[in-house]
Amino acid sequence: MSEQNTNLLTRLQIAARAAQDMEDGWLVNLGIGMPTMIPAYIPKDRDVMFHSENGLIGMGPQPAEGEADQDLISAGKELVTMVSGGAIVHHADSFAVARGGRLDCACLGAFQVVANGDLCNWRLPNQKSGSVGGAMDIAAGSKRVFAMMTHTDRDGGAKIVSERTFPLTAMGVVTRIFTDMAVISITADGLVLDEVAPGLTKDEVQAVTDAPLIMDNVGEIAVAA
Amino acid sequence: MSEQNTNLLTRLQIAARAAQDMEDGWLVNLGIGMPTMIPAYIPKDRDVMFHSENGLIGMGPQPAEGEADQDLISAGKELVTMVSGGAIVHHADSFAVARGGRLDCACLGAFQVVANGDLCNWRLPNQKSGSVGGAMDIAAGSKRVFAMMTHTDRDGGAKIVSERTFPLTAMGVVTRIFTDMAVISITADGLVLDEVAPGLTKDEVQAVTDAPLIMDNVGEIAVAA
Amino acid sequence: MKNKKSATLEDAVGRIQDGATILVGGFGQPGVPEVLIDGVCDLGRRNLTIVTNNAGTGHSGIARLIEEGCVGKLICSFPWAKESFVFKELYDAGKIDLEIVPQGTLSERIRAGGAGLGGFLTPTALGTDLAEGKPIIESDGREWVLEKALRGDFALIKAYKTDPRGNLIYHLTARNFNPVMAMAADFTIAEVQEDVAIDELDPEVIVTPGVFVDTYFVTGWYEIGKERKAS
Amino acid sequence: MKNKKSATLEDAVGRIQDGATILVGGFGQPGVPEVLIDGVCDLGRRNLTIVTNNAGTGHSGIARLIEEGCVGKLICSFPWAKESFVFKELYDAGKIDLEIVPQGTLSERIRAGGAGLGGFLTPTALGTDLAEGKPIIESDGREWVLEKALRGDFALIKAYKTDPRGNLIYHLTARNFNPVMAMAADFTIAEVQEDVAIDELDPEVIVTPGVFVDTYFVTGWYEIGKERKAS
Repeated sequence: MSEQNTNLLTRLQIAARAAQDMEDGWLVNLGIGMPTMIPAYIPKDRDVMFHSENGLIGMGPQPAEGEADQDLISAGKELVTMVSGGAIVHHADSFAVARGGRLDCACLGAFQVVANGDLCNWRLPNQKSGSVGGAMDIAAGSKRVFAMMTHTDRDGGAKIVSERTFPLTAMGVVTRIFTDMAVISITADGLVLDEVAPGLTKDEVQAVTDAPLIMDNVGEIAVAA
Repeated sequence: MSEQNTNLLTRLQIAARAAQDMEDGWLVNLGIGMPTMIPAYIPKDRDVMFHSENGLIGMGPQPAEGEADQDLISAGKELVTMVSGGAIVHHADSFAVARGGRLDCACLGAFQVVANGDLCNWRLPNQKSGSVGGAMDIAAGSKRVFAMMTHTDRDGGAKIVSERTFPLTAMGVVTRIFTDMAVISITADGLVLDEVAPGLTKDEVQAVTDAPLIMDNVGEIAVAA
Repeated sequence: MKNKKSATLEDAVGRIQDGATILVGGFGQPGVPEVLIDGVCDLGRRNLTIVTNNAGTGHSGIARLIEEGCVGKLICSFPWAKESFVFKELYDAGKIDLEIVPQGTLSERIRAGGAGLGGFLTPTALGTDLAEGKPIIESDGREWVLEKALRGDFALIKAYKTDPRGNLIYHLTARNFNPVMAMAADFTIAEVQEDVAIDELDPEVIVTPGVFVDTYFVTGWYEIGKERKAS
Repeated sequence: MKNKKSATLEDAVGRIQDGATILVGGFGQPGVPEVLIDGVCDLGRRNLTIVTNNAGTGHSGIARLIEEGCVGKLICSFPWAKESFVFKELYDAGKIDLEIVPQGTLSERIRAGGAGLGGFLTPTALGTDLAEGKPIIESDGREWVLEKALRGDFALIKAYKTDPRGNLIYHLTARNFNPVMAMAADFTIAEVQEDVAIDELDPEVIVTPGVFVDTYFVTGWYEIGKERKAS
């Protein structure tokens, strides 16, 4: 189904929706891929700082032509800039920020999210090894973890499941899921379907979600024109 | 005996003798009391840096009149100065220096030293509590621990013993003992009497030491005129 | 951009409640946030647990807080200094509890709390009274004491300069416990001598990133360890 | 005062022997001590254990060391980047061992080694493959993974400036692992862009005190990640 559905959000639209959840004053860590598209969509009246685990607090956008410094990169190894009031720390202190409760949110890509909040994003089941990087530390330490992904895999299979089948990154950490079909919160009561993409129905989302969704109060994802 | 013996070294003389053992390039931590008298006696051609556990690497002497800074103190809470090429670190990093193997020597006062190198210097047996400060960390972490003390207690009792009777500060850490009677090394073979104070005999030292001394090659402590 | 400055001392410390655990910076007198402590005294809170290296000097700072009966328990490394006579009097009267922690272990327990760790293995205190009751773990052929992380509901720290985001630098040995305590509390309150504009602090020399600081109060320079009246 | 400067690259790295464990700074390309690594390549040592975040980029730095067959084991967090094709080729051929450690755990294990600790309790990796075989400790009602400290026989680090005592400051995100690695080796070798006279570095802004640095070699500025021939 996901291959044909024209109502699916684009990656940029998913990032734009996630950006609306970034609250004023937050410190946020962004995983590679879709999460790195978030900063451009954060409402202008909100002051959100970005933490890059390689010791950069206050990461800014890519440098203008000719203004790059070879020693200033993101965790994704792209050349970046620094915002006013940023700071440089060493790696152990940077992960102290991440594990120590000062990261308000981590926005991370995911292969699979379990209804209990388990996050799987570091290794595929058929891989013998993976590049874990800082994923496990950041996922385990952040106050909130937002998972960002397509709702289904390439074969249309559910990536939001009741029983974990992928290698675990961190237990019970995901608080919200942003996909190309929906926004889903993980609560003590279970998965709550908060919003669906325009043109999709609740039942269409449930059909490709391998865990029951609470659908008492479902809105529509606001998509910019 | 210790009350009458006029051949006993003064506290300054003990410090002066210990100072001769401070090697060029060493980083040294000084406990309160007698150890703080060491720096004045270090041979001028040796570069010895002092570590103060409150985050000061490169502690210098007391400030000249009118040049004190209220924020620059030693671990003993005296106003001090800083030498060229010093650095300020926070407390956790300062103790990382101490425990992490970068302290070449700690010179500490002692109540009792056991033949196996056990150091007792933080609490008297009849006290319910003591002010441990950084003693346990520094004693446990330093490459060498030099104990500095009078050879006997006020009643003439031995402070160097075979069996520990005082509360322990750190196990098996003392490498050398400097007293008002002798210099004694703690080796795998046992206590080695290296030097005795001028006017004292090996046997006089052994008589007030409650552990056997190896006395094969005993010199005399050089005392400055 | 949010400015973390508290306009008044009460704004800075007012949310501290009875029974809170508070990390308080300082070693000897340098780095003790005396103004913030006076602010806590003025609140009249009770049964506080105070984590700090010393048991107070004379009648100011921590000594004042103890003297005014605000402190139920003190966790420190060096309680019995002669200048800590106020603490001794209340301790001898059974009015205050005491936990003695070796100084390096104390700073490391706080750092572990700040770094989101549960504890650590240390050689310090092995075989001593101060390891009694603590787990002994064997690793790499040696025995280690397992010490637990220590966090505060609040940290009261003292710094030299801040910018509006709470990025801090310190002054000489007044740095001491302050940077690790700033990391290890749910709400960190800094008193600073001076606040400067954004971009005035070089990001390379910031010791405490503002992400660890919830609010700050500007005191100006003052002579440390002077007795002050209740404000 | 002793000057810790090495006049030649060989003086700086020459004491490294076959089988040594070496901590190597850098995250991505910033902070990688490429010149020191080239010096180790030139020594032709074998069976080195390299502790570093990445598995090398292209053919320079760690990648060159791996390609020339010097490395028996790599301990890192991010082995499978596309730019680490040299490592992948040797790994697939069974010529190099790999230990994957979460990045925060890796930096903390090194810091613990530098701080003289035996290990620490972390929430990271609990319940995952990467905690397999590691002790799980319960403390304060939670489970934690006990991770061991990690030290090197040597550390190769990169800094921006040094003074004759080896006091170091760094540049932007080239800081990364370098300060913790400097603490955690028996012998720490720094490559620095520039050396300055004593007293030119403010003691308040020094990131790595010279007590952690055994020798340094001055390289000047260079473009990072360029392939260089064996010298």
